Amino acid sequence: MDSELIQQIRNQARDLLESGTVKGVIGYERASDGLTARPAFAYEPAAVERLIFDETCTHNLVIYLRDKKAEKMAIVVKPCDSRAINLLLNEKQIKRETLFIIGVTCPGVVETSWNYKGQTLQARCQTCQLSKPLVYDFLVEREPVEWPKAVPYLNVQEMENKSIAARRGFWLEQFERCIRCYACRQVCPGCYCPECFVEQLDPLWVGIRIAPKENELWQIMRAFHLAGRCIGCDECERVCPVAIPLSLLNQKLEKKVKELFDFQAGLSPEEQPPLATFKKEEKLGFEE
Amino acid sequence: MNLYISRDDLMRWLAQLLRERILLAPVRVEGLILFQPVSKVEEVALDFANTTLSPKEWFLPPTETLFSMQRNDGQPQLVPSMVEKDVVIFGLRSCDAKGIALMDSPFLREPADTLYQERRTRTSLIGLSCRQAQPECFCTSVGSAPNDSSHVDILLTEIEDGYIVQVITDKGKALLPQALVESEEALPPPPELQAVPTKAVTQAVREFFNNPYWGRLADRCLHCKICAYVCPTCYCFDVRDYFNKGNLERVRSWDSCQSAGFTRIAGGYDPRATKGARLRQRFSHKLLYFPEEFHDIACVGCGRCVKSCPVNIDIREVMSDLEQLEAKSGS
Amino acid sequence: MVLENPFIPYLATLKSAVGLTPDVKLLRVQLEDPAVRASFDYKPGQFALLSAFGEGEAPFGIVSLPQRSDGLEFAVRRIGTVTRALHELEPGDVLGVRGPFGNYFPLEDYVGRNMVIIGGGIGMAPLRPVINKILEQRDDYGNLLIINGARTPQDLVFAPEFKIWMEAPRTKLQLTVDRGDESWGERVALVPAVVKEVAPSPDNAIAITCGPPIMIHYTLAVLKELGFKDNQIVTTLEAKMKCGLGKCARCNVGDKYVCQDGPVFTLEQISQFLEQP
Amino acid sequence: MNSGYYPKIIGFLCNWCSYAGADMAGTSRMSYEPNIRIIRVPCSGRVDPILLLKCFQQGADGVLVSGCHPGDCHYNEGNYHARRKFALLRDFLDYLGIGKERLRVEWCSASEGQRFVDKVSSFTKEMAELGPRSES
Repeated sequence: MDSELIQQIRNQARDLLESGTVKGVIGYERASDGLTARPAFAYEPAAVERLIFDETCTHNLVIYLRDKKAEKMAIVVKPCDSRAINLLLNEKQIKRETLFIIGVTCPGVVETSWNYKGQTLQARCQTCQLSKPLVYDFLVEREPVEWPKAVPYLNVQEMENKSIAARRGFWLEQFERCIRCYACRQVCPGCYCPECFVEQLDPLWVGIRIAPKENELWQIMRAFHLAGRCIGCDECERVCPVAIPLSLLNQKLEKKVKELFDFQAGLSPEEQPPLATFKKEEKLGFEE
Repeated sequence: MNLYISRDDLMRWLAQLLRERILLAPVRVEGLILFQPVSKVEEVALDFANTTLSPKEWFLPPTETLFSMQRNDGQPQLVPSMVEKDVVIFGLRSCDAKGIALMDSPFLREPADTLYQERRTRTSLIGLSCRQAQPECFCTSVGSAPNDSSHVDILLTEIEDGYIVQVITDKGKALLPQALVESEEALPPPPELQAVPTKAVTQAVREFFNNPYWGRLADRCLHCKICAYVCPTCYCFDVRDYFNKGNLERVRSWDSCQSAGFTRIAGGYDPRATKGARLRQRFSHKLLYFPEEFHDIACVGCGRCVKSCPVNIDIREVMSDLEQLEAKSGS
Repeated sequence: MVLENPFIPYLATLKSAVGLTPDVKLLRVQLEDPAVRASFDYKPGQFALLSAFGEGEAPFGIVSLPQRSDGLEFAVRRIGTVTRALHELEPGDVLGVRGPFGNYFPLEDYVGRNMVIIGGGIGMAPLRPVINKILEQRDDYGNLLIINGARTPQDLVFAPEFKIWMEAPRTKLQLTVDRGDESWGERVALVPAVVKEVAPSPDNAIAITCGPPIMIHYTLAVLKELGFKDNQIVTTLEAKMKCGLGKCARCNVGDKYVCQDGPVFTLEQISQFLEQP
Repeated sequence: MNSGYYPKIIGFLCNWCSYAGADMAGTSRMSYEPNIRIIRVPCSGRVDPILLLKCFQQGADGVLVSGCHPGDCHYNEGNYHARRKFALLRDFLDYLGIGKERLRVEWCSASEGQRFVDKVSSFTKEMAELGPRSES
């Protein structure tokens, strides 16, 4: 754990709370396993002493902003998480002026779950191109960490190269395991609809059955609603209790969006998302 | 005196059981351990801590048809679903067996939930004592033990090259293979577990029901349903009608008090609209309402929710926080 | 032994469907099995789960009285998917009934008391059998004051019965709406304000109220102001409900199940709930 | 058609062009395979992907979305949006093993009755050759 970095976060958080600049600070604290991190909310200056930052800080805290729209909050943001801030600014879900962003340069996050801290960096970190957050009010300075970058989308290509029957079999098997706990949705910064289509009763799109066909409809639409919006934090896959490789869906769409529209979500708070715009001259493979 | 079965004989016994009935046993799937129907004994995992999902899904399935509507000469008739086959669940941990016993309280009380009751009657439980405790385990703090035999029909305890077999019920006796030898071997001591304070939690939930604690705890809660769906004792459900190839079916599926709109009535009013109130409901049901109604708290210490909560809402921590609140207010 | 699956409703036939307001219909339902019909006994305040096959089930107070009505009556407001399906049924169509469920208004205990009945909108539904029961045994009770409010004059659910209620001995009916029209000659005011204005005496009285949550909230405050004690105020709770059997845990309000412990509670009981409904 | 297999095809047709095109085909007594069930929509841009997936879930073998030629949208840009959406969705369906062929997107104006007939016939033929979806 980098104690100087943590001290910078705590000092900044304390200043913000003491001066009344923000109502609370959203950061990380030690989890009950004494080993990994969990999201933390500090409302009093004394509470900032709980805040930490290390390579187990996997959570994308930006999701919590949707519950805290009424008051100004400070939030600890990794480079990848900052894309979620841009996404939500772009989609007018949060206001920049009610945010104080404590940006951290990131050493990469390791594979982690309760009481488990792995040695290897998460897949998303291995291909991450951001060295510091895209947007911040205060940047926690530290020595930049470099690591060899992996080629992105290798696992997507591997899936693409399988036969259509193999792909079908693979996905049916994955979707069959889904228990519809909706953790993938709840943890997603892009999923903020007040009423999700999957729970809508009128019209009834999916229904309550926890069964292969319904699960498939849910998972396909969940991924597709994030097409051109997914910022690649992979949190959906991390939280899935039945190990469905959800990123493999999201990344496929991300890859295609990049190919077709040269767009990656969350890089700018202004650029029009690809499915909200068009080019008259493009054909996209359809005959005219 | 206890009985003994060698590992090879155990496999032969399981093979025999699976010829006669559905055998559900821990199976490895994509890095998970799940109770699944096995077709060959080789699929059965013997070295596992506990299953990812609890065995409740075989008594209260994620989705089941309660009844369907058929037409006889145009006259509608409601036909209840039936349980087709006898089932043996092998490899049940004591905590999960207690979970089933706890589910019995609401489901078997009058009027009994007939599908649940039928499954319960037709299922035999072969338990497997834990020789090792996991960091998330705390069954001994909530009235069970790694080698608790109270809620299974047969309990196996692994020793060096085989298992000590304790036959608990007549139902268990009926399952036994013939070739079992008596054993002088003493039962190994159960593993030691961490203690979680639970003495005052029921009282504390009542006393601190309106404490800001719940709202603060809910700050980081995602309000997904993982904790409820992996829990051996959570049993909330939803009911809707479906058409299956033109036939009407009334279906029930798992649901959880954590989802938004769980209590929202037609017209939009929701008596439990805040996140804090929803999270409090989870713990008050387990730690206060259930024990008040059925004596025991509705937690068996399996630690699944502890392990799988993506934001580390840890019921052990909640219980000690409550005990601390209680201790502070008492002093 | 064949066990009776408690999720299977009795089959019933819709005998008639009469529009009471633009979005409320009075459904008269007859259970198909004569034996079940004979044994289906219920009291004012109890409810049943109606099945619109193809959509699902929802709870409704039974608005008829067992002795008086040929069949069971339900006042159903079209507000969700099940109620819409129930509204679409035509006489002769099949539906399902499970019940009766829950407790009831202990009218026997109120003998000799002055009765104040306060209902708003579709909240009048569970109060109708109470009023009719009191009128049926008029001598057993003291004065009867009915305060009935709705959004507009067209939304007053039991308008065809107002004449009977008004003309009954020692009975007063006070009507109010949120928005009147040209033909409306009665009050334009919110229910709690009318309660305050009419100011029924709490002496030897019981107040029974039902309506939208916000109306109940303010009505209770007014009743307390008027001197009604918590044990003189009775209400019936609406809750989302799936099984009616105390199993699905959806109608849990604190440690109470609305489907089993309720739906009828005194304010004294409710104020002791951990969680406020 | 081979061995009596009739693929189930759902067609979402834009009210302003393809639906009229289909109508024209009908009134001009042009004949085409009867496998298609037509759903009239106000614009190809209105066709939410969930409608298509719902069709597949309920056992459709193929889904056709037919709208106005790019540039001719009654609402100016509905079909431009549809084009982006379905380009992505088709590729995704392929990835999921459902197959991109099973979602056909065509542009067809009100006067192009023959074009509509040709497209439906070729799509039906293609679906028949592909055979039923294994799980439906």
